[in-house]
Amino acid sequence: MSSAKDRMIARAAREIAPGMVVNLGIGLPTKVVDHLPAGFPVCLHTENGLTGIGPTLPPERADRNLIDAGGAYVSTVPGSAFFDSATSFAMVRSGRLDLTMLGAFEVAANGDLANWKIPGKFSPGVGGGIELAQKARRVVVLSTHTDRAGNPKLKAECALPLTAHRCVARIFTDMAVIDITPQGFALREIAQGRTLHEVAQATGAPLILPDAPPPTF
Amino acid sequence: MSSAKDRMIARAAREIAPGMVVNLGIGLPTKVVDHLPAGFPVCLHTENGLTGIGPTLPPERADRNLIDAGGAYVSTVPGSAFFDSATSFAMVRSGRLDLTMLGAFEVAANGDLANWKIPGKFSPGVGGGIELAQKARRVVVLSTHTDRAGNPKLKAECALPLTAHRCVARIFTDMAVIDITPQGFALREIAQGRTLHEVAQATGAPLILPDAPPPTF
Amino acid sequence: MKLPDKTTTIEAAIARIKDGDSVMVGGFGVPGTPMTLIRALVDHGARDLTLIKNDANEPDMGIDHLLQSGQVTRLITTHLGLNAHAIALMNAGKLDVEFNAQGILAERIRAGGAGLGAVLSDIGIGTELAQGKQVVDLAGKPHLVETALRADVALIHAERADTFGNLAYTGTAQNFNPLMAMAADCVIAEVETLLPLGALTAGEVQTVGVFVDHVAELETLSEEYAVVQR
Amino acid sequence: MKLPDKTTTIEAAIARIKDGDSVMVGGFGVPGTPMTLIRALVDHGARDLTLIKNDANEPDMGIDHLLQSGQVTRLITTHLGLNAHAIALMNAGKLDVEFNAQGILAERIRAGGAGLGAVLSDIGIGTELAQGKQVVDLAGKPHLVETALRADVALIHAERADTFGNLAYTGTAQNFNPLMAMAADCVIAEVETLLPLGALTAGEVQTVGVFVDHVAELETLSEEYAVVQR
Repeated sequence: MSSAKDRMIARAAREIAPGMVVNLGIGLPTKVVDHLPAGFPVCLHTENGLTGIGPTLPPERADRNLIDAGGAYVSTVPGSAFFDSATSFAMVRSGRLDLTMLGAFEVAANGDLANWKIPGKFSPGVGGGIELAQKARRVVVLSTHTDRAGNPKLKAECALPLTAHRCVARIFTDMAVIDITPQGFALREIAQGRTLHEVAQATGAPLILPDAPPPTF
Repeated sequence: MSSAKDRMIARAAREIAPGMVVNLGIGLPTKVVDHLPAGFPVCLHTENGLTGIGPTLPPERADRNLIDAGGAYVSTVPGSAFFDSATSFAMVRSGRLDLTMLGAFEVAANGDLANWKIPGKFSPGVGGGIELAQKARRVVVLSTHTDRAGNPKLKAECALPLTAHRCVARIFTDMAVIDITPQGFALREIAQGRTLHEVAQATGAPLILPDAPPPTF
Repeated sequence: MKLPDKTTTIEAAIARIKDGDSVMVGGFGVPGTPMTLIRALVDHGARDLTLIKNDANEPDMGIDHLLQSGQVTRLITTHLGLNAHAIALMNAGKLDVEFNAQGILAERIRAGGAGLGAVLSDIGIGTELAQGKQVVDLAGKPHLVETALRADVALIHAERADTFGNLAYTGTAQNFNPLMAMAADCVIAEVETLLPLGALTAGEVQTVGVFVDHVAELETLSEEYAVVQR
Repeated sequence: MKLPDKTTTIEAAIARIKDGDSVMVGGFGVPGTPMTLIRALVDHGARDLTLIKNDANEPDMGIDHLLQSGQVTRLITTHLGLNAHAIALMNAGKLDVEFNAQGILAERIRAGGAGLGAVLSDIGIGTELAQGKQVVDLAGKPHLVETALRADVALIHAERADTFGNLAYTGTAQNFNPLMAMAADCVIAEVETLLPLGALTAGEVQTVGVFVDHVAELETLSEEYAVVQR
């Protein structure tokens, strides 16, 4: 059986609807692309200046001038376009991005996102994160449910500096699919082998549970 | 002998120094280009999206997609570039235009320019005129010295709505070359066959005359 | 993965326009003016339109057809000098005209397309064009707030396109087209040549297909696109 | 008429930089980073520089050489994540770092290049990045004043150029280059291939030569331009 993390990524891939323009953040989100069916109609955007991202290439086949925002050597597809950084974020801020998938340090029950700074420990700068989080039409998070120490990443409020307010719509973790609702976190699906009690215990804020047993992934 | 107007235009052409980027306004200024020596190093800009303007073409040789801002069918030169209207005025506003030559209804002794509107009679809109007048590094005017009724176009103050304040550096007319100085209009050169008295009479504000006989053109 | 197909017909695209819509129209003179989309909008008949266009073309050309048919209530523009008919409508109080400095109109549209609220500029300070505008001090110098412009629909003309809506222009036909193609909720491009995906290289693209909603290939180029005989 | 010639050498161009200058540097990662101009600036030795660059490259690459040589006092950037050395300098108080949201840095530079005073944006409202910024209300909604950025010098990398300084880029090597090439008093471009006038067609030009002051052809491409082996 595949790992819960792999199944989380495969499940997140089903979030992408035909015709969408999508930006996949550095880290786990970029792996989502491997789970899209061949020929699926979608446009992948990377903020350093490419729409129509093709497969990642090994160094010996890479083009030195063709990377994604995470520095991976990528390729083009028929219909790809190159552009500058102002044009790239014009797309983002003007609402042409249907979906972005981001990583997270913390997500609050109201949809606040913190994913760029841990004061005193990690402050490399926000890059394009604020604009993606604030302006993509739909923002979903891909993340382990807890940090390495086992502390919840889903919290009543974010303690870390925010990336953007009330931006997250849905969270895919290795334990569950959880929506941000006006009432707070609401469990929609659960990972195979997990119990509702386990997920609620690992969540740092009240978790609304479904009446019927939820679908698994 | 050529007309005073022709000689005014030929004289204005000598205002263009090697290496300059120049925008020639609609009307008289566009004729300046015919007086530049072959191979003269200059870049002509037209605000509708072309640098490196080549000769004007007759309809039978024209490219339907290649006009200047006045609607004349122009051509390219080796090294020409096409661009959009935002880029075009970015050049103007950021100071990349060394010189613009504009027409005028009125020029004031402090350099104020009015060239776009005669309330109740003529108000087609300002087009690119404000930005050219306000932001080119040097603004010169090409104009008949008086209007059709014989009234001075050089005045103590402009009566018409302004295009830009204190923008004009020099005026080429069919009677004289006149600079705007902190003290007001100052005659620098005079048209062949004209007297200083005639020019002063046709000027609607005090005209500072040179001590020695001025050069003619 | 494959980039989505956005091809349609001129008529199907124009059918989306509603009474009261704001419509950006590319072009500076003839080059870049979407003559066929404009004609289709006349046939479509949507009324009470606000047009945003650099100029009003010339009599019996381009958007003059929409002015003559009475479909336009308001025109945001820079210069009407070549269209005496437009000036007459304005002077008669039948057309509400807002004049902008040309480069400022370009920046306002681009700001709309870039998801900005406004740009601050010192252009036109102390002239009629500054009247009624909010002023902000930057380092002690007054600047005008030039608010972002967006429209319900943008009508674009491009020379070449692919089926995803990537566009390429030619000559001085870019002008306002690449800017307006960023700044409307529904961007419709008429194109002289429609190419399969990949035929327009990634480096040739001047308007990225992400901004474009519908692409329609022109069957013929009417006389309105030709060199004007004056 | 003939377009002026702006060709020079890397060393002659870099010699114009003075102590205390602000210097924009193109590039996002390796693509578009003017590695040779940066090396020449290290050799030149100008100090107390303010650099404006998207990222700090990686250790021992690109602008990291200028950080290591102690020539940089201030860095205006978006992300240092791939350069632990830059982060260490910042944490030790030896490098003053100003972080911008990436697209806002792009717009601030573009605004400088477009002769605007600022752009108004709602990006980062309610976050650390809004601190200290002037706020302007637009139709009742708060916007941050993001002031235009210009520099004394811009260092640009392009794939192709002509002798007038018209530039064309490739792949994801555009990034900040076309924006910075508008926004400095002295714009210096290193180019992989220098072409005679006319070899770059008017439609291929991505940065118009009007913005560019000096063009220098690279004799060789050092290893720093190559695919990074990780």
